[in-house]
Amino acid sequence: MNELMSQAIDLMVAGMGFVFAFLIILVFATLLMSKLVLRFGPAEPEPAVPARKSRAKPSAPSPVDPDTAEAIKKAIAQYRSRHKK
Amino acid sequence: MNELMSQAIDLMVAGMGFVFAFLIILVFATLLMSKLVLRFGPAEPEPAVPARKSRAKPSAPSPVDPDTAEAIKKAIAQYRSRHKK
Amino acid sequence: MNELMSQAIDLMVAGMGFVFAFLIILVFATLLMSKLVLRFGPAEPEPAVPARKSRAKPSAPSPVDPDTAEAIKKAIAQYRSRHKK
Amino acid sequence: MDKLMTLWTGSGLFNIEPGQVVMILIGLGLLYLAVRKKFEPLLLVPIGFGGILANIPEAGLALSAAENAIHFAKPQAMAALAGVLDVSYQAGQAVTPEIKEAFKAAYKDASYASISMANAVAQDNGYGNGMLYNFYTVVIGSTIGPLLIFMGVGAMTDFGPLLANPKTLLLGAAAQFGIFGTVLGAALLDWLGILDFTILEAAAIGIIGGADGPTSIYVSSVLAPHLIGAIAVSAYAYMALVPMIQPPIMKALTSQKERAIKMTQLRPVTKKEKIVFPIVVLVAVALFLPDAAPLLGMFCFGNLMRECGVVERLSDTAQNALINIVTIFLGLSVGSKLMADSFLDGQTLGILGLGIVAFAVGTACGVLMAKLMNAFVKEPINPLIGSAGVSAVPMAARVSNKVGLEANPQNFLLMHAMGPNVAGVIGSAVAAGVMIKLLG
Amino acid sequence: MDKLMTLWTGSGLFNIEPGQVVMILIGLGLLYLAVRKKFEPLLLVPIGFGGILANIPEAGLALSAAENAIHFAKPQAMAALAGVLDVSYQAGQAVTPEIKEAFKAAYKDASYASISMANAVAQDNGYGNGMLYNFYTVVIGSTIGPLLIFMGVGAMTDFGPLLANPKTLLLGAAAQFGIFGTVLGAALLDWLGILDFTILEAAAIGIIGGADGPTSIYVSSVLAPHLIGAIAVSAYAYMALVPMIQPPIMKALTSQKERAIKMTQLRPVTKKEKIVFPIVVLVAVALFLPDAAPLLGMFCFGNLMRECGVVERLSDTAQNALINIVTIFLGLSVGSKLMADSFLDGQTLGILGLGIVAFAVGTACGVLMAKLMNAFVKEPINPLIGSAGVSAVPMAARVSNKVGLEANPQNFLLMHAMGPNVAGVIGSAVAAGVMIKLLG
Amino acid sequence: MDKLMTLWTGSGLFNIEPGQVVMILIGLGLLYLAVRKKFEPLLLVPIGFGGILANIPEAGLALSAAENAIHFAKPQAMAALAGVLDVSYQAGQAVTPEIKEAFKAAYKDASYASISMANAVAQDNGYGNGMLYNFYTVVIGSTIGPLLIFMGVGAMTDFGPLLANPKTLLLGAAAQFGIFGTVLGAALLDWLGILDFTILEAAAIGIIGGADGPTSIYVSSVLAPHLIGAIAVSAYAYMALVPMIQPPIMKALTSQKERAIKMTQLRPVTKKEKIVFPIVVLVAVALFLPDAAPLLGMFCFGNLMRECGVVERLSDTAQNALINIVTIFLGLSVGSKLMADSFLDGQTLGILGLGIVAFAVGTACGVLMAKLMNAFVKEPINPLIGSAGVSAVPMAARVSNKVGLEANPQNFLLMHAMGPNVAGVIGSAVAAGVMIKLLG
Ligand code: NA
Ligand code: NA
Ligand code: NA
Repeated sequence: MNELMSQAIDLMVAGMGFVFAFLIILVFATLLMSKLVLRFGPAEPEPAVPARKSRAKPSAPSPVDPDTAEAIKKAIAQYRSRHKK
Repeated sequence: MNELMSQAIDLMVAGMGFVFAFLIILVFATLLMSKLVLRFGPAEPEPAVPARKSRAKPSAPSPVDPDTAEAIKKAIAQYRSRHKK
Repeated sequence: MNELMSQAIDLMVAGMGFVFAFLIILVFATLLMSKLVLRFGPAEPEPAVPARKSRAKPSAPSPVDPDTAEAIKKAIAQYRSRHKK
Repeated sequence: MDKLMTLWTGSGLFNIEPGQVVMILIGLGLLYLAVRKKFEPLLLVPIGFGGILANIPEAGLALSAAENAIHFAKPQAMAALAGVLDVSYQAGQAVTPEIKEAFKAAYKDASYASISMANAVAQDNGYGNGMLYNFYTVVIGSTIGPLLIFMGVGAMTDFGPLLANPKTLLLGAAAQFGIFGTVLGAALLDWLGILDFTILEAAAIGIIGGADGPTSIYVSSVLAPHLIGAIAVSAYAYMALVPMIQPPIMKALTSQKERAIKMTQLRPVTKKEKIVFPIVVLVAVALFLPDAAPLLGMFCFGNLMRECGVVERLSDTAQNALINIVTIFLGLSVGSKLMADSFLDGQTLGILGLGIVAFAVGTACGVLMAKLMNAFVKEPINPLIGSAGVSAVPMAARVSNKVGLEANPQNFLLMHAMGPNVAGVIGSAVAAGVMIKLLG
Repeated sequence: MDKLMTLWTGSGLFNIEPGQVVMILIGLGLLYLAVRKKFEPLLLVPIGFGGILANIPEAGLALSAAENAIHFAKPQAMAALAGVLDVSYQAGQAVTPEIKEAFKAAYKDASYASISMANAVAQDNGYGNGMLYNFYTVVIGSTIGPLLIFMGVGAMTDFGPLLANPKTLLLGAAAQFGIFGTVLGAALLDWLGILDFTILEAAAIGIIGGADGPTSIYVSSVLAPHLIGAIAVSAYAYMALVPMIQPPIMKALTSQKERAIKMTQLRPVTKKEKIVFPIVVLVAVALFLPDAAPLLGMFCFGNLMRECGVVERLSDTAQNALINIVTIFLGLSVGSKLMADSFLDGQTLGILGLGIVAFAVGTACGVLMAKLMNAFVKEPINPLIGSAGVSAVPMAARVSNKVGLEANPQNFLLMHAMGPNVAGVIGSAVAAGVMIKLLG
Repeated sequence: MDKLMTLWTGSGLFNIEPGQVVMILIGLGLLYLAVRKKFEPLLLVPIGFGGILANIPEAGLALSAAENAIHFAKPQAMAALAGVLDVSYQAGQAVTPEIKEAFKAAYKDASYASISMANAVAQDNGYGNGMLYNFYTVVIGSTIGPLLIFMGVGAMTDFGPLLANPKTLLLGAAAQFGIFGTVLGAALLDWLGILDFTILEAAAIGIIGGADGPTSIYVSSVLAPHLIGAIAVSAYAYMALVPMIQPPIMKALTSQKERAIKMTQLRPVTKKEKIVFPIVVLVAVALFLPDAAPLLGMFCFGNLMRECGVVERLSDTAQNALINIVTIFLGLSVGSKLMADSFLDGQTLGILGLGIVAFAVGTACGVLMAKLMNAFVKEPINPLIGSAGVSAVPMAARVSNKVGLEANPQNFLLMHAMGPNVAGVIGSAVAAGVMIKLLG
């Protein structure tokens, strides 16, 4: 086995060991944090807040959907023709 | 009185003197400017333009307020049910 | 004729020659490209997509034009007054 | 095994120093104030977070490449640096704490050319500039960050109320006593032997009394960069505390009757006046105080973009994308100066103490100036709007309004107080220019 | 008292020079044109404002640290600079105007390494780079600013009309005679002894005829940076004047019958053609004119982002936040070159005079080319769309449309004119590449 | 005539080398994949386009000023460079290919100070840094680009599902076997004599297994900058291929019954937990792995801005304008490393081959870890969510969901898979920190 191979094995052992150690610590830290927050925090629930999920910016705000818009246009036209503005 | 103290007093005298001098000049310059602008400018009033006041960007443009939107939806629904599109 | 003059004439001859040569090549390349794309591309037409034309950002999205908006407001008012929400 | 040892001896837990623990706690405290108490969160969130990052042991995020090399003190790198920084050190010699200190001191005093050479040498040896060090250099070291913020603030400022009543500019002048009074206070502490300050430090601390974030950062980056962390934190914290600091002072200095004075409605201001005003200010700066040109120039530029009506897209960008981007980097950069060795110091306590004095003096002088002006003008001024002259836009103006409403529920002072409020911004930028001219 | 004296002797009023007064008035004039007359306000507002800032006496906003040190001429700093710049000056020697000039000349001719060393020395002596100098270095000195604007313009450009009728590319070629004709004009002025120009200066002036802002700034920053202020102002001013400059020329060169020619409607262009077109242009540039690669590469990149449909968020940013940010800094940077000593000069008048010639020649050649093409093609071309080949997007195309409507109220030329209009952008970028290749 | 000759001998067609043709075709291929196949277009469009630009002959867009001077090899410039780079070359001596190679080699090995001096000398001789070289230096050389992307990703990440079920962090840990397994794979190829790698190169290649774009770019910019092009292309391409790579592995390692496991609905998570979580991560990083501080620090900062609710405008900017701007420049910068001489190489094929191994190993280990955990926990975990531990947010989570639905049409795994998915981001950043600590 050449040197690179042994370096790679060393790196794997140290690396995976550390990654697991770190994330296991993080599991416990997170559980502890949640427990503390839920115990001492004021009882504000607000779980139903729909978090923005996607990475992408909603490209067009479009507050009125096309169907609706079209229908509105027709309604307006009717309305105007009736009222002879 | 040590040197820093006398430097600080000097700085205060020069500084406040200058700040007042500058802002007094600015008062007169502004009054003059307003007079000139109001005399020579065309008589466009437009005072009622509501200036954007806050430092924060209006987070949602919302061209149609929620009440209206809801009412529209209902109106559209009625319209559609009548026209059987 | 001094040296600058002859340099300028040289530059004009080379420059305009090259500009025309380049753009003539581009004319033929574009015609060829269009022919290839239209022959081999799937027959998706989508010509009617209204391309954004101006260099300027449309300052206000305004999905509903002011006239329409006003008419809507009136319609809504009527609707509400009828339904006594 | 060897590698795990490297990881352990390189970990934060193994290397952390008490000062870093304290600073990380301070950073967490700033985040708490920003998030829970809404203390100027736009700046204090990045500052607090940057402060934590700067104090992560061994990460060296706020250090230059050369400083990182000195910290790790490998003999080869030290030997290479010794030549550049003119420290007597032979390759192979053991690196004692004294030698490290000698390197640090030499780096601190080195010329620009030597510093850039030392950093190049450190990079050849595998060290890099910390992320926050780079942010600081680009954003604050070049002074560009505070100036761009000021441009954005200009683009958000409506000078209408000031133009309707230009004499309120004088209230913005009077409140600047807070700045120079604080310089005097610092000198006093020095004279009494309590703390040591140079005149540059005293002036930089005084600018807290300007109650304007970017101005404070700009002035301290020019006059006393090592204090920038404490000064910025102090300025933003007290700006957030304006609703608590000002009312007692305002009430103590005014009678109920004065507080109840109703002011006549402001005249409408034309668009054209608003367009010309930033140019008038610019010309005045050009003629009388060129040293205020960067700050007030950018402020007026932003305001002109806002009002002129033909460059809306630039104005929008200055008020949104650009100012937000700069704010993120500016905050992190300021946070990078919250390192234990420069922050945990008597001076910082002095700065925090003097900062509140600055706000109090500025508030008081603004109110007193308004009372003084009432002796000369026909239409009476409600002295409560004087306190808005400290800046702290728009908080101070809201405080004036609130205290006014308490005295008289029909008394709406908000728009009247906006005049001195924005005048305070101009006033403290002028004071900044004076201090830079006389000391810079 | 002493300090007030310092303030007075350091004030603008005490130090102002006549040239600075004139330049500040010119800056105000540009702002007037931009705001009231809507002359390309997106660029002329920042340029005009930057011009005023650059001419504030003693502020040195457009000067480097070393230039500021030379301006203030303190003996200690001068002694330090003397070594770097190789000027014979002893510490303590009086600084006469001649010595100052010698320093300035030495700085102007210094190598990159010496300039950077001189600035480091000046910083050690307490001087800093002016804000506008930093902007210029980063945005224009690196050529990045105009390139990013070009990317944004690419992201805003619809090549549909050009793709529907590719032979209109030739109109965009012909209109570039405006560029090279102007070079000839500058050479003529030089030959007649009226003004002195080098070939680099003549070429940079010629690019005004390209009627494209970023291309003008890019070329002049490469070939003749000292003329960038006058060239950019001239280019943007005449672009704004296109509706006045072009119609008389267009009418003089065409008959009523020609102007009334109705063109057949353009064929629909598929999305796929629009996606492939920027790549075709890029490959053509790669094969034939690598020196146009920065300009046209960024332009095509912007256009590809626009058309490909899968990177909408990048395209949006390129068209909005990014181009706006760059426009602000680019405008201020160009303004920094409106300093009295380089702008108030016969050359500037020559540039303004030659600029209008450039537009006129370009317009005429575009129209004549269209008439020439009519001798060869079956479907007649309305020669009015030839004038749109100068670029000045979309103003020139609108002018074609307007003049066409005057001749025939049913004649809508706008979309037909958009083809040569965007072809003119490509054409002038190619011409820019040729000039940089042959002279740069 | 002379000038037309200059244009011809300077054209791409005259100078193009076979490698450049191949690389331009590869660039076009990347654009095709990005636009038609929607392979991570936000990065691959700029990378592909940058790759084409970098290979335009004679344009030198990806070269420094000194590299451009060496390419054009004019005797005067070479003589000036010879002194700086310590190459034996006399002014006037003919520039043979060997001498050019000697200059290139000397430049490659030069110290930072020499490189900066060589570039200054080249600029004095009229050469400039290529546009893409500048982008690379600022955006990647300084490591700022990937860090800002990571900040933006943090601001877009919802840790809710992870907080509801923190043990899924372990799935994110297991999947990092993909990283270290690939390092081993590279070592194996080296041992077998198929390809040569150093440990730095092997580690940089391994990070592809992290399935996270900015982390890959960051690590390879630190450990093996010459491989950054191949590594980034490989990482993004395989991320796009996740829906094809993962399902067969997932199905091979699980039974139908396991795939049909329904998981209980996640508990609601409070806003406060979401605010505190990034701070918990930051403190853990500070205590245990300072070398991950830049990456995870910026990630946590972005996430804190998102969740804290008081800096919405900063969070919006981090998620939109800022990340988009950085993405454009980052992509072009990565593309600048797709130059023929470094990319067309056996190593690149090795990187592409190892990359897919990395994804496969990571996927497998994630699934196996989930099965292992099922031996210890009460509430069973559907092993399909283990594969999401590789990162590739949100694609890998969607794959878990889709494969789950195939096994049981009522089985919605998306939210459950988001936990390991974001855990994978943290896991690979930790792995990156370890590798930089041990090798950097
Ligand atoms: Na103030
Ligand atoms: Na043109
Ligand atoms: Na990962």
